[in-house]
Amino acid sequence: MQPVTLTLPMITDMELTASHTAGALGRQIGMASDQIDEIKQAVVEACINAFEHSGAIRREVVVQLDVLGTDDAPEGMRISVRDFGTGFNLDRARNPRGERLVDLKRGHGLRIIEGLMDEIHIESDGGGTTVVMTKLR
Amino acid sequence: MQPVTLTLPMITDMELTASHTAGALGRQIGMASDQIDEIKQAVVEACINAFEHSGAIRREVVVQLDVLGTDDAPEGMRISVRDFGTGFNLDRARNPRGERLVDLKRGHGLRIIEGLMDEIHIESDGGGTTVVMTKLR
Amino acid sequence: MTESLKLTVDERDDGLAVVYTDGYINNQGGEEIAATAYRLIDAGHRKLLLNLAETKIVNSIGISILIEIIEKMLEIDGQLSFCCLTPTIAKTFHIMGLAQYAQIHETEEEALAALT
Amino acid sequence: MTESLKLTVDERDDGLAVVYTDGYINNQGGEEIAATAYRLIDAGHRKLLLNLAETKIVNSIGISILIEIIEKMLEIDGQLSFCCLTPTIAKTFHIMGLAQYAQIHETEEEALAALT
Ligand SMILES: Nc1ncnc2c1ncn2[C@@H]1O[C@H](COP(=O)(O)OP(=O)(O)O)[C@@H](O)[C@H]1O
Ligand SMILES: Nc1ncnc2c1ncn2[C@@H]1O[C@H](COP(=O)(O)OP(=O)(O)O)[C@@H](O)[C@H]1O
Repeated sequence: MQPVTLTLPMITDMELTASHTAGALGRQIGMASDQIDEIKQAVVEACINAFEHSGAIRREVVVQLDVLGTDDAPEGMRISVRDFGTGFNLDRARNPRGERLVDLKRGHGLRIIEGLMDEIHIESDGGGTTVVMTKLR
Repeated sequence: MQPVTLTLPMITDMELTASHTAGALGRQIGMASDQIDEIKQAVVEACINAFEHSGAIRREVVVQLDVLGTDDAPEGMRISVRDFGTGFNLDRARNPRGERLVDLKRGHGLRIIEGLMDEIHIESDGGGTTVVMTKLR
Repeated sequence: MTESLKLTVDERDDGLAVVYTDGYINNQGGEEIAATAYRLIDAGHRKLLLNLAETKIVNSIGISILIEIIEKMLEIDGQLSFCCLTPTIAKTFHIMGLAQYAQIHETEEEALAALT
Repeated sequence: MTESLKLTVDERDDGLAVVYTDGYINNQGGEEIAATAYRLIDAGHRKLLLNLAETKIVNSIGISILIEIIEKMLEIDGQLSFCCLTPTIAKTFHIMGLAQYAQIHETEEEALAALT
């Protein structure tokens, strides 16, 4: 299957467009519905991170969805979410947070993606950030 | 606002991705909810026409959504749905249908789009079909 | 999404049944409604009401399948009515010419009053 | 889509109220739930149950706002519980550390039994 590419403005609900698309693709390749829900949730988090944190002047993200394996034997899905922001320092972002309730309020997006997907890979520099997430069937 | 571009495979539910995206864009520019619903319905019809009738080997559509007017004073939305199929003869497609109930079963997509949108423009040749639909606020 | 259509059936007295749809009526959704309608017809129902309150979007392929149910109903001297359409779905039904062959009511009460 | 969140409130005896969510809990949805919770607290309720059965997706910003309700509840010696989460939302709550501060139950009965 050809890759699906979405160029989406950073506006309310656009993360759902990306998420729904991932869901439809997951159903198409016969993924289990819990797996599909996990992908949908991870895509939402990756998009809102870009919307919230990228600091991008170019207010859009490019989401690409690829089916891994062949059309006859799909093995999973890879999704990348790219923004054109200022990037960030991964090590700082991953610093352990405090354990008080008030500390729980932010710093979740990346951990949710890690927890729900099989693999996450991030590239970030002054030209922007790309989060690549993979889930196998 | 930059145009939104979706490159979508012709698979189940992908018309909803396009439709949801149009809905989110319509909300963003403050269109009335009935107008948004009409756009969403028209987009579904344009997509399934491409899925069903295009005869395309390249099984994808490119949907582009543009806000008309300026960001501060949006005037409406223009949506184009492009396929890479064999095209069709517009005059034949528009032939009046019979009035028996059994005749009502097909031949609705374009009329629904015409009925729900303010403007529809179709270009079709051997390289494919592009349906351009406009709705003003 | 397909996030499939959910159907709930309420079989009432006098051969009347109400079918509630929840979700997108596409090809597959239309087939599911048709299968349910034929099952109800086989069970002796002659008056069907489709309540579309929880359906926000349809497509013309799905609705074409509903036209087949109307045909079947005309054949057996039964009746299929619709209620609780969104304004856009109501417009779509009118554009498709459905309004000539099936009653479309705003509310369920209105539809039931007309059916019984 | 936002296709906004719908909330239904069921105020019961003993200072207990159940809030049913239907739809996406994003920023705005979280704010709406918080506003409803604070209104219920002002009305004297000290036990709140959030039933998320009809919520299929959330985002971490929306859920962060729910954490503020938990804080408020701890302050006033009240209790906020959750029930009927999809497996993915349950996982997300655990990843976010919510499970330490709020009870999460599979069914509404179970949650009510634990609250009363
Ligand atoms: N796309 C991005 N562009 C720039 N910075 C980002 C991006 N995604 C995450 N970050 C940085 O990493 C931090 C941690 O992100 P995350 O785990 O998602 O937590 P949060 O809940 O704060 O969004 C953010 O606070 C931000 O500084
Ligand atoms: N994207 C397309 N590519 C090729 N042919 C098309 C396309 N869209 C419409 N057509 C042709 O126009 C006819 C009328 O289309 P439409 O009004 O949508 O009715 P239908 O309900 O049959 O889809 C179709 O039967 C088909 O022959």
